[in-house]
Amino acid sequence: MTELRYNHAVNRAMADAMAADPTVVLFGEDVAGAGGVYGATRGLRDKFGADRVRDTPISEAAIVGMAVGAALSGLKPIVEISFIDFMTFAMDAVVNQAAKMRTMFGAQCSVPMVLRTQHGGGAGSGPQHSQCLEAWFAHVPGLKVVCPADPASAYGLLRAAIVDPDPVIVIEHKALYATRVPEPDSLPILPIGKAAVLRPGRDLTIVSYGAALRAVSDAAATLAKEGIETEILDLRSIQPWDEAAVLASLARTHRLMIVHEAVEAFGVGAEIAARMADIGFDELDAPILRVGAPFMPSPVAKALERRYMPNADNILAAARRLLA
Amino acid sequence: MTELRYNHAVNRAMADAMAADPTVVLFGEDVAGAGGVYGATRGLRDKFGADRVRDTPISEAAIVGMAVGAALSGLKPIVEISFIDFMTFAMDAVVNQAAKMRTMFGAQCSVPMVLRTQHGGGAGSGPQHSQCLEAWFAHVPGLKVVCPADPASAYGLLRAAIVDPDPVIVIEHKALYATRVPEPDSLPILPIGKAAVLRPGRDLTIVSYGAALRAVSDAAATLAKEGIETEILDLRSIQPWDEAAVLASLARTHRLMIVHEAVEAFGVGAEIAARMADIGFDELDAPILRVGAPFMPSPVAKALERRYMPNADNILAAARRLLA
Amino acid sequence: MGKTSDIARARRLYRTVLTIRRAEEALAVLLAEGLIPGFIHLSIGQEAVAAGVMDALTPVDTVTSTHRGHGHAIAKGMGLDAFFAELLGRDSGACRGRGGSMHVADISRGMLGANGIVAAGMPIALGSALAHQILGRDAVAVAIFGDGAMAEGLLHECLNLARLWNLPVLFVCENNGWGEFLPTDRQIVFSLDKLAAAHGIAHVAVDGNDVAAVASKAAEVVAGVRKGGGPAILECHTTRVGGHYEGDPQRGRDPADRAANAARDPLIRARAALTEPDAAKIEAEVTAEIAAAVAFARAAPPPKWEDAAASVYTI
Amino acid sequence: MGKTSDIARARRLYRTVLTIRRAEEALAVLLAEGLIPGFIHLSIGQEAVAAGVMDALTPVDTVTSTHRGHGHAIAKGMGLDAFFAELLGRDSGACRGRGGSMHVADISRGMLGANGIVAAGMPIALGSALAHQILGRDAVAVAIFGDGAMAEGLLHECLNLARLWNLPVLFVCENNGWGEFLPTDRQIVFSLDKLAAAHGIAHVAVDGNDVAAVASKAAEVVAGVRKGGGPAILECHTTRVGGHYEGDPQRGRDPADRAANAARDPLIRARAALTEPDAAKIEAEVTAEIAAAVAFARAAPPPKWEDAAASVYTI
Ligand SMILES: Cc1ncc(C[n+]2csc(CCOP(=O)(O)OP(=O)(O)O)c2C)c(N)n1
Ligand SMILES: Cc1ncc(C[n+]2csc(CCOP(=O)(O)OP(=O)(O)O)c2C)c(N)n1
Ligand SMILES: [Mg+2]
Ligand SMILES: [Mg+2]
Repeated sequence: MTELRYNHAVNRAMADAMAADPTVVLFGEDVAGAGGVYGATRGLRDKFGADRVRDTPISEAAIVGMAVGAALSGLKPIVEISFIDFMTFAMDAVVNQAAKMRTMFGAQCSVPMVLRTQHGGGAGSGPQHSQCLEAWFAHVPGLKVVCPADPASAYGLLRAAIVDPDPVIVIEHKALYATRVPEPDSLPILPIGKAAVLRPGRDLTIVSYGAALRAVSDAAATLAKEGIETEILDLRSIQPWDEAAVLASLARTHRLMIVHEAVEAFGVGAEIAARMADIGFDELDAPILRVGAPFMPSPVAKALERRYMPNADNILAAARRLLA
Repeated sequence: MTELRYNHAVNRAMADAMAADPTVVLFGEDVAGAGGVYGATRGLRDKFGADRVRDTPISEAAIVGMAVGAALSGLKPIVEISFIDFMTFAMDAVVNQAAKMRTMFGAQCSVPMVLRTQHGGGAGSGPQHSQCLEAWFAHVPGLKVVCPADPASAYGLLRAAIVDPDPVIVIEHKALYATRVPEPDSLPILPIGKAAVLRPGRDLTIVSYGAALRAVSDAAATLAKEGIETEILDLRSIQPWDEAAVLASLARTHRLMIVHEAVEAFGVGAEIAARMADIGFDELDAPILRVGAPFMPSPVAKALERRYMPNADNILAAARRLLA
Repeated sequence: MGKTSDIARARRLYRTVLTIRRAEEALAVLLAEGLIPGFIHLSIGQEAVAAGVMDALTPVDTVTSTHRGHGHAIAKGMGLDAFFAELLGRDSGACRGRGGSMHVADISRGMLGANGIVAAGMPIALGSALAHQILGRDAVAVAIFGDGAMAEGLLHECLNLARLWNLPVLFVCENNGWGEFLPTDRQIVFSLDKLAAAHGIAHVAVDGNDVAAVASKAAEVVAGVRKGGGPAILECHTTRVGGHYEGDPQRGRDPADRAANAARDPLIRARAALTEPDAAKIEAEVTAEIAAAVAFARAAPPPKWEDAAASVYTI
Repeated sequence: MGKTSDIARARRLYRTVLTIRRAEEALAVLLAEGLIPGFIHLSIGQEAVAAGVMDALTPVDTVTSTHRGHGHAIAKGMGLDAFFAELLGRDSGACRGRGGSMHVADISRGMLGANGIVAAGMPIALGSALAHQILGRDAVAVAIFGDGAMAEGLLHECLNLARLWNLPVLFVCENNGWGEFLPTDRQIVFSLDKLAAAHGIAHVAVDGNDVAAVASKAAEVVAGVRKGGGPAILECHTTRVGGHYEGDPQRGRDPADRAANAARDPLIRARAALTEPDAAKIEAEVTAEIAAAVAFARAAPPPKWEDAAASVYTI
């Protein structure tokens, strides 16, 4: 049986987009020769040439700024920043330039660029290589943010990001690159802004995204053994996020939990909870609970990192509180 | 009657701290000769010498990184970044270095630095000079964030930030620098993490901070004429924020609104709402509402900026929904 | 170059310098009237750089500019109606009143925007140059920056990348001796020529207040870049006659410095290349054009709130 | 320097080079056993830079390092027990198991940390130098960086500031010809000597695999910085024998390059300065020390979750 690996899906999305549109180009540190730290860009230079697939120097601020200019002048650049932690050097180009240009130039232009990066822990990569910073970007008007949790989403959302006329941040997860699924019959482009129901259920809703969904599924399996049916929503897109789908699920289950790997405080879950505490208030039969990382930098020791990241135990404990 | 201006209070806090502790130093673009874009550092070089008060080149990344190193080696640096929008160049030093060092070095050291900056709109400064980005910093474990709304808080919180052993981001507001109050009898150091009840009330709670409190007060005055008593909380600190005070107020009024100038989506209000939708759920008699900027870059035209920023009208409309 | 075209060029350059000067003088009045939101940075004394450099460009060439970008926008061809309406935050402004002074942009004319962030325009120009290169356009990108921006790491990242990829980009430094409120000799320890040499990038210096000199040097350097010679730097020594922003009390500034600037006035020097009747004719025309554009902008309606959110994403 | 002190120095330097080498070889084993969280970057082939530079420093001097910082930490005096325990993520590690390989730090010995972010250590060293300067300490700060970091704007911001403020900071470049997976000649167009010259900063180059040469050049340069001569750059040409991280398949690498590196092995060259009995004695001692430290670390208990949150803020 052929399988599709997450990093190959990412690779294929870029290859298909580059084959379809000669203005799509790719650059970043070690994307051309080495094929990327996680192998997601391997072979693309051979396929599309050294003009369209380029290794850059270690200059994150310039690289991302360059993508903005390229997007203004007729290209559709994909730029890879190998760890989201390094985006700290490139925030101006994303936030003050790419995100704002369409509005601040009075809709004269779009900025069709894609910034691919990856986040997350579980690999002992330590405090400067494990962060989940998606909430920062979701707070910035003009950006779109997606977090694919599986190979098909990795393909479908990246293709959508590349054809999208506005800047999209695609956040992969280092612990997902090696995951595989049976090769799907088709790999559609997935709409940005739409969530997917991964598991239907009537007793509680868990909204999550990215690698945290694995722990959510484990917890749901345990709950199912006890006769408790969890509805799991994979948000897929963080900005815009699928408010209607979350509300619809809440209206079915009347109980809501949000789980993510990012630090809980001021994280993505806060927005979802806040929004549902407004428009979903009448549906709520219980407090809205969140499970995320505690308020500390992620530690490197395995014994600590295991506890630091959201896991089935945390989620189960929260579910029991929610159902009490 | 003598008065205290907000920018003079900021100035006095630094002067008093520098007089009390010879290891306190100040640097930033145009802080020494020009006295800062908003005059908050005027005269400090004359008082404390060119060694301790320095103009820097336009190198935000290096300046903030330098503050980290200075803090590790015995100084208590205050660094000014004149607009929070320019922090986009200095995120690594704040987020990956200052915030994490204490934890990632196993509590070998503290990083006693203060980063003073200012945020906000209302001055026609446009999309790259009006942002409110405090939610970013509040999401980063290891940082503290305060937003003083009046001259006494500007003094008290900045002094607290300077004596605090950990990195503190002090976010002033460009529209507040010229505001004045009668000179207080005393100017105490204010504890980081404590909110203040600006107006007691029994019918609804509005939590806010910074310059948005002016619109909140206006709205409360209008509501008072109708016999509706608003309890107003000035958060003062965003990270850590005074959860107990908000919960206590909610327990009195059972209705909660959060107002800030930052973009509503994924803003500070989201965390407060989310937290109260959890621990305060049983106290809620109505949805939790938020009023913040809409999801767009702030426009420069006066007609647009007026509507863009939270104002008494938005707040009143939300209050009526909350009380309906 | 023949005599006729010399004269035509002198006229053209004088017209541009004068248009920028008169436009910014008009802005000072409009600001004082309270009609302009926010603060504005005038380029009075620096107009010859904008006029001379843009004279070497075609409409398909692209430019990124700075916080002090009015002149660049006008010289790159932004219409005066759109310019003034933008400065006044009107719906018929170049950016529909969303951007204002620090964000004047006219993408259709290759003006990729003034920029409120020091140094931020440089990588954008680099990216534009990359597009020119990959798409095989006969075009160059121009990154304008101030001497204060030499302290930003971005400049250095961009020089390295530009040379490494041999991008068709011209870096234009408006060296006016100031970075905000502080002379740049108290901010920057290196000179651009030595930095350029270290990178193997051609560096040409010019009197930035002599518009003819700027235009001819720019034409030369741009031609080299256009031919595929790779990046180059044009350093224009110029004078910021006013303060950092309009209304800046200029506390720290030596009055002698201001006097010295006046003596180098690029407008007077540009005018000297013309006959009196020629100059007078241009002056009359420019005065009328500015007056008309200001009148247009004053009468232009403000943007509608209802339209605003629609522009955040492409529909 | 007299004969005895020459010999003492050669012994000292060989001991440090050897300790780093054996420590990293032990790490490779521990990694293969699955005992080390995350990835690690070994400095095999580059040890002479760490040993030689740190030999010129006092305990009050401060150092910031890179992602490849094991050798710097050991040479600056971090105890081997604390080092190995940290790499294994144990509670008795230098950073109580919170930081690991990329964050080994020993503040009490002036080792301000390895750093997972390219170039990020440089401004931290600058700030430390500022503290030395303002507090009147007889101390210098050393910023170690790799040649790949030359493309980061931060380097350039730091050079300018260091010179402008005459800070007591030494920039040490470990120029190993690689930046991650790509040769740096395909990343960087300028050389450090020319960049230094543009900034008026002294630049000294040395064979970074000759520990005696590094030590004596470093001593010379550090003395100048210490006396108030302002910043300087020491560029050490060295060899990264392995890949970017331990386990890197090194796809793009020419085998000839690896062979050439072996011929320049700093360990063999450091040993050549000693008599055989001297070298053998040091080897026996170092082997025992490493074995003891590894045993200590293997047996060391992991950190407790309950203690973890307590360290985020100072109590
Ligand atoms: C990143 C950033 N830092 C600081 C500022 C504030 N600022 C605006 S213009 C300026 C001076 C820049 O120097 P230069 O480019 O020479 O401009 P000039 O003052 O000569 O117009 C500064 C510091 C900014 N806009 N962006
Ligand atoms: C800001 C940032 N960008 C990228 C990386 C990924 N990275 C780690 S080491 C490295 C190479 C740095 O080059 P150099 O300093 O010469 O190190 P060497 O490969 O020689 O050890 C890169 C790109 C990083 N850690 N930080
Ligand atoms: Mg200047
Ligand atoms: Mg290297």
